[in-house]
Amino acid sequence: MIAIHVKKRLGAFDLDAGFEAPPGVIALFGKSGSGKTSLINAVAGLLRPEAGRIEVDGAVLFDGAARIDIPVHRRRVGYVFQDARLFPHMSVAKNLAYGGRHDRDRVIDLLGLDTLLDRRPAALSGGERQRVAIGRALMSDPRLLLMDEPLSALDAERKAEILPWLERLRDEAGLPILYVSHAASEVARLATTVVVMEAGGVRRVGAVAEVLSDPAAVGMIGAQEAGAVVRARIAGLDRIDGLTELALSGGRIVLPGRLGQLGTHLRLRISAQDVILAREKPQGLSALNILPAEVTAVDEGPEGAAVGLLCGTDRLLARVTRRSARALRLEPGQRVWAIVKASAVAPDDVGGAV
Amino acid sequence: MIAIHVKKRLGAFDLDAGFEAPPGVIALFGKSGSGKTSLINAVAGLLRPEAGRIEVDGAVLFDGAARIDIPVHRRRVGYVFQDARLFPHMSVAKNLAYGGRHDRDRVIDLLGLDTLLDRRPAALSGGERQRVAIGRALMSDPRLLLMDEPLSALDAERKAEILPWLERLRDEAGLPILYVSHAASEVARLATTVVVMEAGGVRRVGAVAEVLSDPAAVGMIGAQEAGAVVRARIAGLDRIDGLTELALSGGRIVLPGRLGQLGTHLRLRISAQDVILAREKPQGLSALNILPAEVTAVDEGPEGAAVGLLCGTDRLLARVTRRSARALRLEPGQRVWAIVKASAVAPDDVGGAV
Amino acid sequence: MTDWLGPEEWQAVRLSLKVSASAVAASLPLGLICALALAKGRFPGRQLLNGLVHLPLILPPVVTGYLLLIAFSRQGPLGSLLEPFGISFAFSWTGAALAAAIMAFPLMVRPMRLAFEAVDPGLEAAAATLGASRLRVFATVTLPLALPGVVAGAILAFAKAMGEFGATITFVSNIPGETRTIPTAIYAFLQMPGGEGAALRLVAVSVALAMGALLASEWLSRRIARRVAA
Amino acid sequence: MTDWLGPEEWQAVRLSLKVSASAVAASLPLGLICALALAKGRFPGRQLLNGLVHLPLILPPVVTGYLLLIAFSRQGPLGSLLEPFGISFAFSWTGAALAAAIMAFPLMVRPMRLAFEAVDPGLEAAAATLGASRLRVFATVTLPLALPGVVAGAILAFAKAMGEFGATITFVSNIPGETRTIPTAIYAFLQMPGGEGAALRLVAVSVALAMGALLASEWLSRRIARRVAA
Amino acid sequence: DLLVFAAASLGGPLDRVVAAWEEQGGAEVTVSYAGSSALARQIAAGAPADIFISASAEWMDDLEGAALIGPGSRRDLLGNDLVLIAADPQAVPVDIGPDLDLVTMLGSGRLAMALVDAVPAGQYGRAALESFGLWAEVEARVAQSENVRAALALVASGAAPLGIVYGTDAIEEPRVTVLGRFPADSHPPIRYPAALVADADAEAAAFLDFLSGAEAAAIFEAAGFSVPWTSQPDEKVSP
Ligand SMILES: Nc1ncnc2c1ncn2[C@@H]1O[C@H](COP(=O)(O)OP(=O)(O)OP(=O)(O)O)[C@@H](O)[C@H]1O
Ligand SMILES: Nc1ncnc2c1ncn2[C@@H]1O[C@H](COP(=O)(O)OP(=O)(O)OP(=O)(O)O)[C@@H](O)[C@H]1O
Ligand code: MOO
Ligand SMILES: [Mg+2]
Ligand SMILES: [Mg+2]
Repeated sequence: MIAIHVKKRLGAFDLDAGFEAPPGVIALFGKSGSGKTSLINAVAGLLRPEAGRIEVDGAVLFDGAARIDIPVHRRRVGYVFQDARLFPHMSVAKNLAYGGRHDRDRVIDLLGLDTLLDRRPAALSGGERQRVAIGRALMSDPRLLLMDEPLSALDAERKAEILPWLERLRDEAGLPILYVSHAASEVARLATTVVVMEAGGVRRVGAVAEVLSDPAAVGMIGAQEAGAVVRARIAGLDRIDGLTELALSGGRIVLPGRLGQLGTHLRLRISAQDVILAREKPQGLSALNILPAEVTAVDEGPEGAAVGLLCGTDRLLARVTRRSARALRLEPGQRVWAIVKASAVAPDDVGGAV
Repeated sequence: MIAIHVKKRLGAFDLDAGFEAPPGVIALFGKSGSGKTSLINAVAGLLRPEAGRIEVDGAVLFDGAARIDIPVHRRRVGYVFQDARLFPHMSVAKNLAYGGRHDRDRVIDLLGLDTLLDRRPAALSGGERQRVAIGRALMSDPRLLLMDEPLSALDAERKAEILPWLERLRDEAGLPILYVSHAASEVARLATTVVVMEAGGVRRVGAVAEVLSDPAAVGMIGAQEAGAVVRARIAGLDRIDGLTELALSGGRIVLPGRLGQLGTHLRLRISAQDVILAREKPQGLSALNILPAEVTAVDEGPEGAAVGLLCGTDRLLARVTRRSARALRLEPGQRVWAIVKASAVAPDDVGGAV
Repeated sequence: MTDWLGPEEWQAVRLSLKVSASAVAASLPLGLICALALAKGRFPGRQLLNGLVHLPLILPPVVTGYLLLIAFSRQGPLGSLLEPFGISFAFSWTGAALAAAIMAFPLMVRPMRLAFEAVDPGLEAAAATLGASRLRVFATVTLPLALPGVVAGAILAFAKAMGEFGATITFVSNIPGETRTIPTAIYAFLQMPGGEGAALRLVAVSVALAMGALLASEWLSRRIARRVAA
Repeated sequence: MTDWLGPEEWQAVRLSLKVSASAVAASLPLGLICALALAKGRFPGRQLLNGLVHLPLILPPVVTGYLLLIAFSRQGPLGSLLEPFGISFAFSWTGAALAAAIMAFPLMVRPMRLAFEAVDPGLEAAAATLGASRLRVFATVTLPLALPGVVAGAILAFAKAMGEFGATITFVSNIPGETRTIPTAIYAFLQMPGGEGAALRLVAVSVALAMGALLASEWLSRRIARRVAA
Repeated sequence: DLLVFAAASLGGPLDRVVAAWEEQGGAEVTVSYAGSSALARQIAAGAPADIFISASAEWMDDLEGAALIGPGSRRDLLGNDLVLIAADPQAVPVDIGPDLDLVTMLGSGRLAMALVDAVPAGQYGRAALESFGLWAEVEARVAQSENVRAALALVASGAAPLGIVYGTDAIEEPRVTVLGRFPADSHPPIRYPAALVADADAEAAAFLDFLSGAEAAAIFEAAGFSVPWTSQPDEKVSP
């Protein structure tokens, strides 16, 4: 359990944010300047709140009323800063080992750091620097990981390599992560809980599946980024075509790639733009994934309609034009076919809460 | 015309890159550490090549053989650095005006800087800093803009506001831009030319439409990011539903939002994952955009097949599973229906080369 | 206060302030140039310049004074050079300022140099891409960011100039109203039987003045630092 | 070289090196503490400490020597405190080192302080989040990053110690082999008509030694700076 | 206006003589006090001094050799004597002669003197000790100061138990006890020669004469100086 409540005035900016969340990855989502960095600075102990309480897994890091304020170096938070903050006078190897050598070889391997070990930070590219910073935080064996837009300087391929590892950290090591990101796809893959911030306050808190599949939240998250997250079981593997068949509560879909062991569970992000709706079951499509669903809500915005769907017990989200919404007579209770081109898919373990 | 050829040894890293490109936005694409920053540093004059030649619109900025090396401050390059590099001792207003006051009010308005003008950089958030850095470079009225991952620290909404402005700069002001990005969607929207870098060298150069719609380039660009770029004319506006009807060379499609004036031309990125293929024309779909096309190439990879399509005179790209490819008997010459859920769409002017 | 310091002592106090302030003001441009050259320059003879700048620190002050005396006497190499222009440092307060400036020079240059070295070259590069010439980069980025160090150097030099004695008395003697600064006056008192009381009074004044300067510099640097970093 | 310097002069050279090196080595820990306290500390009396550290720079050296003499004489406040422990600085090379250390102290502290102030607090914060205690942050981040300034301060202090004269001779007098450093020897030669030649030979030795130290410090700082920044 | 370069140890009484001169309507006199060596070098470098009063004959000889002083204007203005002083107020006076057991008296302490090679007071003291054959045994025990006032301070502060200084120095320092006076013949006569600087004018000559006059003599004697010329008035020379 993570419970954070902080009050702090910064110039004209008022940080007054509070939320509670189960362990896992807590995604901090919000516009530039909404107070995300300030909030995790308070958790790290780098910003002293005027009042409030910060508790992580039973350990009280700060309590204004009880005058508890654990010093930074005893908080055991691994912090990946928005600017990498590598020690310029140490080699990459020394930087990595500064906070400890926890899981060293795996971290180096995962982040592709082996050829960089002897270099100084000044001789690294922007992305290389950020990878070293991530490795350094991981190797310090923290009880809480704070990540401030850690992947934005990385290329897609490297991102795709690192995300599963973060997922494993969350699930296997049970490491809680406070994660700032502007990319909903990252959030959807990683987050257990989503915290939406605005102007220093918390505007919305909830489980990732709930927040991301809520048509009313599309405005907050951004139309391009909206999309539901569902849980699926691996029901079949097609070795010849390299496909994985997944069982959702409302039907089966097939995705490219071998996504895991038969019988294990996955988390699946289905972007709202990747869902096409039909009144009649379509035939002969390249998309093999056609699920029956019921419309639960239609939220019309200036650029289209966000449609909430119930598919079995899973909530999905679709974005359609207003013309389509009318043509298909979309309204709550209406039964439709959802055609899915699933894009970002993250293997997730059985234990992982969705 | 921009012609860049540089050779420079940096420790164990060998930069030896060259390309020529028409004016417009040249996107530098490549993995972390491939030499993108080093290359634009050479263009800015911050890194002196051992040999080579750099020419921008007829002005020779560097010529190793002719011993020409224009000093940085006379090159008139606006550089948005990967780290913002704001002057810490100046207010935001002073930072902005440092290089000039070109188009000041519009820049401030566009970037949402008006409330920040009196602040010091230390009191800015990461995204705010980057916005100020962009504004500062724009206001110096450069003849060439260098942007090193300028938008990665920004939230989706702000990105969506800034991209059209950069497009306008490119088109109205004819300002050439060298743009480093990891996001293919940004590249697709902005770029005229795509330069793919790898290990210090240029692996591929070409017009954006050509590189992005080439099935063989999917591996270089990343499966998630691949997608074609086409040119379209606004053929109809639906004020009631907020839709725009676009005429492509191969048919008409409808997109949400009012995208411009009737008769003007747009650039349209159609992500490979947003294209669904069918043998028969589907009926009753929420996706209203169904185009006839001919398969030109099928490039099978481990996780699926990249399918090149010719739709009218436009090249499209689709990603399908290998099973679908077989089920639909996709092979060059085969006629199919392409169902399009266009996502990132950028208004583009008639004059803009695609 | 006027009671316990005689008119001659007040004269020494005023003169010391004038000499020290002039010494710092006059040597500041050269100090900045030297500090900048040492911090950023890559030229042959850099080490020599560095050594030269530090020489007054290493030499016993009396030796420096002696060398100045030889160099600036009417027949001396510099004295004869300057004489046609009517410039003479000999036995005047300007000479005292020259001696103080030279003695304080290394103390002025070191902190400035360190401050210049600490300025992020990335910011200077950014300024250059915005069209700023070298001079403008220096005036608007390098210098302001190094200002705490520059102020520190100037005040340190002022404090040293206020206390300089050996070189001054050797070069321009101890002439009341002209070259008799506080330290030379203290020296004269200490040489006189029973002069300790007067000497201690002047020490107190000297300490008060220099502490005032230091406090002012602290306050200034902190203001500047806040402007620069916060 | 042995021809043109007599055995007594060689003795002075060796002694000067010993005194200056000891002065710097012994005052280094206190210098670091003071610099750190002035750079990062926020405590009452900070300004007072700052003033105290600078005092030797402001006072004419002879006055500092007098004050040391009074403080460390057997009846003096510090002398009587130390006497039971058998510690005495009077007329010994340790006294010369004490005088040199005090005179050089402000020069040691200033550059160190500036260097500590220039260390990015963001890096220190990063070290703390990695579990480093204050002490470890200092030893592994702050100090290494400030090392060019620390070395600069130490070498500057060494150079000053090599040239210190007024306070030393006043405090511990001039005893050949014990407290007769190079500057005292130079002073003695300059007091005698015709002694200039011998004085200048010693000046040359003194300059050579201190320049050597400066060059070494430059080389060292550049090595360190390369380690730190490149 | 007159500029006088005078040895620093003349400070107090010379100021009083100047005051007396100005009271009588003499031209304004400015005195620059410093070490004799520094002053002599400055005069050699062309300092605008009118009169030089040195604490040692050597430096005056030097200037005279270089023809930098007014011919015939040199005179021995003042004399002084050497005393042995002690820090201990209870110390009993001793006989100063070859039997003086300085080593025993010093115990583990040092004998404070001015620089024995360079500063006049130290040179005189060393000559005196040599004349008694004492120098060899005390040489290693001598703490040499930059100037004689610093040697006095060493004794006054208790840092050194004994010291050799001028009689004029001992007079005004209550913390030291005079143990005895060195016989005048144990060292070269202690003289403060004065002279006009080469191109000084008549006004300077007048002041030099005033310095050598009875009124000045009274002031100097009150400060403990001897006035050697009072016994040889005809050696006075006017330019
Ligand atoms: N001074 C240097 N010495 C040695 N190697 C260097 C130096 N500067 C850069 N490099 C190396 O050159 C390569 C290219 O660096 P560059 O910063 O140009 O990459 P990049 O393409 O901008 O990467 P990123 O997307 O991560 O910012 C990197 O591998 C980097 O480690
Ligand atoms: N010291 C300060 N003084 C005044 N305002 C401050 C200070 N520090 C931060 N702010 C303001 O507080 C707000 C929140 O900043 P914060 O860095 O927490 O934002 P953020 O959500 O991390 O934004 P980004 O996504 O751009 O990094 C910003 O508007 C910023 O300008
Ligand atoms: O050390 Mo000095 O002797 O006069 O300044
Ligand atoms: Mg932030
Ligand atoms: Mg880069």
